Amino acid sequence: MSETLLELRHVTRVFDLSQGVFRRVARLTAVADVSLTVKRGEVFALVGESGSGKTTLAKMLLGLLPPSSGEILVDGAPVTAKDRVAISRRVQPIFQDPYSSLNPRKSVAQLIALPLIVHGVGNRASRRAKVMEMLDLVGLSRRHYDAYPGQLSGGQRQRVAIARALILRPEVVICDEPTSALDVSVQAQILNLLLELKRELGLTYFFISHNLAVVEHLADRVAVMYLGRFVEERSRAGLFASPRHPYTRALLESVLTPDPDLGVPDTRIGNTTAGGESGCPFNPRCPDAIDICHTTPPAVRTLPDGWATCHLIAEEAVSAS
Amino acid sequence: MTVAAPVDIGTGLEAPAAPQRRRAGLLRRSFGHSGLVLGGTMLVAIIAIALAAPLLAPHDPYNQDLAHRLIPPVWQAKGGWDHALGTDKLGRDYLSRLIFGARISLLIGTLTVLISGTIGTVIGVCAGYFGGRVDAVLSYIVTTRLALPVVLVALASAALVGSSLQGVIVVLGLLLWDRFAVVTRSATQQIARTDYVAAARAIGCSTLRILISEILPNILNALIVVATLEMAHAILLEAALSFLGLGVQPPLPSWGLMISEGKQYMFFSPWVIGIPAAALVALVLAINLVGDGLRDVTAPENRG
Amino acid sequence: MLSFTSQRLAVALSVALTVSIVAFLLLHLSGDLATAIAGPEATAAQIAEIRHQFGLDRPMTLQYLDWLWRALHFDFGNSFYYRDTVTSLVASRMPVTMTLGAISLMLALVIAIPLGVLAAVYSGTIVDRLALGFCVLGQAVPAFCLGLGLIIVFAVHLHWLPVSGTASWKNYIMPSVALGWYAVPAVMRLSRNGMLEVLSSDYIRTARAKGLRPTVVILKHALRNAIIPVVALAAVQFGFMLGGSIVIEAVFNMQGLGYLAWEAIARNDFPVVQAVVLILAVIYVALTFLADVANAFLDPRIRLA
Amino acid sequence: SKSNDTLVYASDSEPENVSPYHNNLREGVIIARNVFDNLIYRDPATGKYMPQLATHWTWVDPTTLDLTIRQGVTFHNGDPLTADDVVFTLNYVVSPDAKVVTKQNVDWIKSAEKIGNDKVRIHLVGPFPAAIEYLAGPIPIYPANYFKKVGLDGFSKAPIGSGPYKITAVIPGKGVKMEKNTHYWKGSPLGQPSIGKLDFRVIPDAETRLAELMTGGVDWIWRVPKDQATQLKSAPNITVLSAETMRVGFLQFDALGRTPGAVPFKDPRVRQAVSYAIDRKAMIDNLVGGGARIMHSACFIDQFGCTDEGVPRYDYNPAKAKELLKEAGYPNGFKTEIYAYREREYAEAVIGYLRAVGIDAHLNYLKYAAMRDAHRAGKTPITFQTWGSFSVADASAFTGVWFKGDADDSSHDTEIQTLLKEADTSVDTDKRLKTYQKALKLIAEKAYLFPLFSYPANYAFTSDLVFTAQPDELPRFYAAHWK
Amino acid sequence: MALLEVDNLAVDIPLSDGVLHAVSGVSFSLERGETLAIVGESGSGKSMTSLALMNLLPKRAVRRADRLLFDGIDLVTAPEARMRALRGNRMAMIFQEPMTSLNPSYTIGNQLGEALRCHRPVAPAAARDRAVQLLEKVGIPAAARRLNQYPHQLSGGLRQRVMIAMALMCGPDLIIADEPTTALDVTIQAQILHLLADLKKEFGMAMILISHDLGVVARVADKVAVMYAGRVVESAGAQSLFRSPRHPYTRGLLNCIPVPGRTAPGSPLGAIPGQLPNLIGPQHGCAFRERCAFAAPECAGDIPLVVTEPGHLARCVRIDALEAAA
Ligand SMILES: Nc1ncnc2c1ncn2[C@@H]1O[C@H](COP(=O)(O)OP(=O)(O)OP(=O)(O)O)[C@@H](O)[C@H]1O
Ligand SMILES: Nc1ncnc2c1ncn2[C@@H]1O[C@H](COP(=O)(O)OP(=O)(O)OP(=O)(O)O)[C@@H](O)[C@H]1O
Ligand SMILES: [Mg+2]
Ligand SMILES: [Mg+2]
Repeated sequence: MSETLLELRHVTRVFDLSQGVFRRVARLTAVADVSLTVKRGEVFALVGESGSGKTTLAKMLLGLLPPSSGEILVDGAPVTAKDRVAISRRVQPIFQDPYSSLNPRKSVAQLIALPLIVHGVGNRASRRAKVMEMLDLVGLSRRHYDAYPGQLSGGQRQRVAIARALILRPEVVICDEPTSALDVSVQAQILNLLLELKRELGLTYFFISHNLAVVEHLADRVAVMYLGRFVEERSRAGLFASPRHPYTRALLESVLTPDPDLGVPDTRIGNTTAGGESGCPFNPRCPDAIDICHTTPPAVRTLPDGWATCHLIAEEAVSAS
Repeated sequence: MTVAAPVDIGTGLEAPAAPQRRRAGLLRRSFGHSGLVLGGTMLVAIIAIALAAPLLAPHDPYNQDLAHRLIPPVWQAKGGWDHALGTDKLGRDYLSRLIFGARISLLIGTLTVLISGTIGTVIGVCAGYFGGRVDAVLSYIVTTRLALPVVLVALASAALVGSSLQGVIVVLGLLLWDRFAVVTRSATQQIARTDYVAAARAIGCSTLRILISEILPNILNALIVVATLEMAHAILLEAALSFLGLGVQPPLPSWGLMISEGKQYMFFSPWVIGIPAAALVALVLAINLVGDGLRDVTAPENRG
Repeated sequence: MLSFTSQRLAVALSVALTVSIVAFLLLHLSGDLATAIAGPEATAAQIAEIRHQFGLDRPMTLQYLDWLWRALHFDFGNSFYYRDTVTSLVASRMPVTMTLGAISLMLALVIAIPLGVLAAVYSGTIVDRLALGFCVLGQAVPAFCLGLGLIIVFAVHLHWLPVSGTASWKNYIMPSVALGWYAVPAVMRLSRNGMLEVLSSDYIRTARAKGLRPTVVILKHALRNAIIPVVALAAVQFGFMLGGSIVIEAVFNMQGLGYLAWEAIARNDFPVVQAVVLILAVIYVALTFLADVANAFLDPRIRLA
Repeated sequence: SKSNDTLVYASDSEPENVSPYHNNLREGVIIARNVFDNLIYRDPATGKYMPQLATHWTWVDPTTLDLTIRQGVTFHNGDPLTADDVVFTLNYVVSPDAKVVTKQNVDWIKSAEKIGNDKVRIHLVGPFPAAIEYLAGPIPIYPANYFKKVGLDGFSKAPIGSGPYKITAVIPGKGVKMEKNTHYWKGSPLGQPSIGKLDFRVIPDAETRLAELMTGGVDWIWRVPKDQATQLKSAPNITVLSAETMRVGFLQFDALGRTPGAVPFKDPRVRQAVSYAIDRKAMIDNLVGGGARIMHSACFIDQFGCTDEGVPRYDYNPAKAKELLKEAGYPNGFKTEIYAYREREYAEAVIGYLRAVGIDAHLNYLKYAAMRDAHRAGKTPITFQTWGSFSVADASAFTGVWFKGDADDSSHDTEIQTLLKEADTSVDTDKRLKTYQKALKLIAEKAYLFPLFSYPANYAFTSDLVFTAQPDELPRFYAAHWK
Repeated sequence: MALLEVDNLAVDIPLSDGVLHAVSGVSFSLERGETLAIVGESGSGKSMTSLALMNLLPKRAVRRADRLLFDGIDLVTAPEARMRALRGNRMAMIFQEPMTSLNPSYTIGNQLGEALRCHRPVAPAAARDRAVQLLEKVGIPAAARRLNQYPHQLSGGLRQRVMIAMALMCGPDLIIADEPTTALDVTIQAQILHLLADLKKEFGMAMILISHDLGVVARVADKVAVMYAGRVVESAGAQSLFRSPRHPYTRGLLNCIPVPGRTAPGSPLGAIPGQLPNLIGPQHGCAFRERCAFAAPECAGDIPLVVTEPGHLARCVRIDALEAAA
């Protein structure tokens, strides 16, 4: 169970922020030079602040956005945006907001059966059987077969979305913040379901979240993203035990466990991203920034269970841990 | 503990009763909306009259009788029941002309909206969905269209192609698509950003399929509202063109034409212009009420 | 702001250019120009002579460029009907239409904006319903019916106002009402909806939570934001009014642009039609451009973007 | 109004150019008669020709006319009117540069020359007995020096004549203002003007005109539709006058069959059928109103040379019409188009009658210029025309336009053309009358043109005004006065 | 005397299908300097409660209360003018949406100054000084320059700080913060909460903090009220509540969230099946009984508030059964 299923090689995505035909084009690098590998059967989690490029990355994995440069490989074979149909059989998404990810004009049955119809799988009867099977699998009652999304609660909707994502039996499911729009009680149901399905169907998850507690609960490997770059990529245990990048540390400190004895932590990081044009992108907020951080981008420091990019990680420390 | 037990999910009080409740809600809201009820009733009545015109009209609307011209309507001293609304300047039965006129006016409204709706929706949906350059080009076409003064261009085109019922419909159809385009564009933009469109793409749906089965159904409400309002607009424009002498040609009894012909008598026999004007106002009012009502009833803030 | 302005300007210019092509084609679709210019009794030789003299035997694009060049210098050629230049005809008719449009717009705004604001502030009440009812009725009554009705009541029966012409300011009252009437529903609805939207926005809740007086909340915080789309609409409406004043000018016998165009159409005097179409379109384009810039000025999100 | 001694009169159209030779509108003719003098005057009451600017005229031979020009007449700017002005005017209008709008009015003139201090000789292109009538009509005299100085453009903005009224302002799109010429020459057959100012206003919309009259905004309107005229009679302070005019309404068929809709009209039986299908009497009684007469010939009955004796008549007979259609091979009728430019209800009534015999005619209602263009291009199967003969009381002013092979002739019958040419140019009065009759008979037999009726004119004006109407459709404001 | 006393507060919203009981029978009191946190899932009536205190409820909502005393002032009967004088002055509010809660058309300075000047007769310059001082206090560097900026030129975190500064302009006695950090990133959230805690201490204000995040609540609150379906189902000191939750709903909630160190990675989380009941129409008995594993027939009857230990109240008739099972 360690073969590579998904691989990204130096993927960059740049957006042209033009607001009209004649306006000078501004550019925004949403994802910068990201490389990663996801192994079959693992849960690869991606955390990072809002706007750091997580969704953009997910869209590229889904073939919805072509990368500006770099390569995406599924099962070792490079894919392009033209292979959207082919990718869609192997990679499927679950989105953050179950309220906007289901077409309100379609019944549950139509929604779940759509991938079968699009790919021409089965006939009417077999599709119906398959939809029923999926309903059972995600824990929806067969009563909901003809219901419309408007009649379902958030948790039920997210189940429909999961059923739709799984009906073609994909290998990878890209979960883009699948529970952050939901109440904690519903979140628990969905997380349990995802874990259960992974076990039963042998799925691989690419799991995006900014909730570190959830990530710690779910993930095998974790990557931390900041302003379009990966700053640290580690095994779960390693990352949570000894975060190496200052941003990762701040993130971990910001996790608020329901513990009334502890106060509110002071993460000591700044709140502005301005001024980080040169050197390490995190330097404007970094509490520990030293001179070199303002001039030179940090190189990748390899760690036993992954890597991080920070000038402050001394080589000795690497070897020590 | 395992995955949450299926039976527990959806034991919420709401789910089972929901489908009927929701639909009933829309109907109830519709019937509770006085404007919609009033407009709808008027509109249905006018449509029924138009459809059943040959059955309802007491006389042939084209039959002239110069000896009995300008008979006043029944409520005036010299009126009589044979011509309940009197006769026009050529002695044609006014009621019959009014009834047949409903057909022409509705026909103009409907066909114009069909043409302009198709053009506008295609442009708007494409601009909204594809965005970027496509949007820039299409928006620019829309702006160009908006820059051309409708009445003037309609008049000029009518003068070029000759004024006739078909001509008026085609000219108006080719001119009135702007609102469709603007509305569908912004609606499509909103929908194109939703996750369900992204999901459909991730599933592997073709662009055409997404446009037709994901986007179109969701902008239908907006389209219907625009269509009703645009229909009223078209009917009024036809009346204005007729008034300016380049609309439907006689002896076809369009209401706009009847008004413009009745203008001659406005000082001494105001009923000649008053009757078709009242009919036109009623029709346009009905359509507007229905359009407004639909907008209110389907507006998201009013949904259950 | 500067790039915003120049971008809008570029769009405006290209739209104006397209419209000029449409206007040019309008003239050339109306039949053989040489025959039209030569008049009905001309011989084939005379027509050919005129065709050459006016350069009508040159390629279309060349003719277009030439026409455009002259149009840029306000030279639209001669009217087929009047022995006069189109430019002087148009110039003499323009003030009437502009005055009419401006007064109508003022009237419409003065009525519609307060009405819209009231309807929004008292939304769901009888005030709101009356305002909306008024609106729907406004949309249903054709402008010419209203115009004729006004004439019958105020001129013929009451003798308060003159029937037609442009002799004094009194002549503008009824036409302005009839023309402005058309814009009231749109402006009112927009200010009502804008106001409703703004009133339910988070920053209005913030303003109220500060303890501000309702009048301050409405007039300072709400109106300014609600009015932004109205500014754009007002410009657009002004353009529409100029284009739509044909009917009103015809009813009230006002010698304006629309009237000129109408008569020109009836007489196949297409150089005039062409010029009026182009001028109205350019005015519209210019207005929307100004509205965009004004909007950007009102809305710091655009101004400082 | 009387109070400010200004007669405001309104009409629907404005002449594209006030220079009388450069428009063919009735409004232009009215202005011309008030502002310019002609060489000869025709008394509308008696039809007699009287001296005006020419004190005397003699035919030297059928193509040469000598005139003596009156001394002591001045133009509005004070210049004396001399034989030079007459010679200049006549030579100018026949020159191609002048681009005179209605060519028939002048194209009989070859040239003019001064043969003495006050003597002018006109050379004709050919014999043209109606010359005197034309000189008494559409040929006003221009001031040579002034015209040469300002050119046509200047002249059309500030025209100068010698007539009872002088123009003070020409406002395109609005109208023309005139003032009494206080130095108008004594002894003019027109008499001296009485009303101080004339204000011609263009008000295209009939109802607006009516409303203006009712509110006192204007003092005089015409072309009031019959129904309104009848009802206006009951209005206080307004006088309504109805009078017959020389204008004749008629249907013209495209006997050449140049468009698909016109093909049936190649068959004379179809044209006759149409003629039988229309009840002119009912139209006159109900639609057209007092003063109108049914016409049977292709001219106005009181014109010289016009007669309906021996001319076949088509009295209302729908059965006969159907029969003829059947004979012609159209038992179920056919579809066609009818073009019209005024009195839409007359055209509609015609359509109604055609419908009754199975002919489905679609109406195209256009402005005159547009309709004329379509007609001349051969696109009009049936044209509902009217013709006022420029108030020229000679049949040639009618038939010449419609049957002599010119642009408006849609039959191109050479036999008729020959007859008319003969009639127009013959100096023998009797022969003229006979030949016209022959031609008119032929026209009616072949039903190229179906005359409907003469038009009445309905004038409505403030009761303060004393105004008499004449059949030539030329309101003479110089002869009007306040009560 | 407590700064704020709320007794039996109810908010009803008449809808076309019936009356929606958004809040019913909510009671609590708050001392100066104290922080009360209100938790509960979406739609449980948290915002309605806070808006009811400020009298900023939506137009059609109806507020009822046995007692609503703020510093001795009866808010139920206070006329609108009186309420206006309190709002923003002695009781201020911070809203959830920092992106949309500032008027886009006016500068920060204008909006901050206005908050002060509508309650105090101060010169514009003085208001400006106060604004600068507070902006610096909430951690905005180069505050003077910021005053001339428009909201859209600030990031979400900065805007939320501006909102906090605005609430502080008049030095209120009570601050109501309705989900002040929900829209923000976790690192920013930590900063803002830290700031609020510091400021509260410094100015001696009382605070009502509304959140659905148990982590946030646990870290900030002195007292906690757990709301479910418009009612307070449990209220206690923070320590007591998180140590020994009494109500089955509170327990369920605490079990739902993965807590590092306490829940094993990959293990199933506790879940509360079902969903929030419909709040429209008459409400009887315990609203949670449909989802409660311990539900018994008596849960359909009236549920009294039970004092389980001093200061710890729970609205449940099955506490004993619950304790027994644990
Ligand atoms: N289509 C697009 N055009 C232009 N910019 C875009 C586009 N999509 C995303 N961006 C920009 O790219 C950056 C990364 O966006 P992305 O949505 O990937 O972030 P994210 O990490 O998913 O954030 P969140 O947690 O808020 O979902 C943002 O600055 C965003 O504004
Ligand atoms: N304007 C309104 N009209 C009708 N119902 C409303 C309105 N506002 C809120 N509600 C209803 O009142 C109940 C309580 O809403 P409230 O906003 O107080 O919940 P909340 O606990 O703040 O939820 P959230 O965490 O989502 O903010 C909900 O059922 C909600 O649907
Ligand atoms: Mg995202
Ligand atoms: Mg809330």
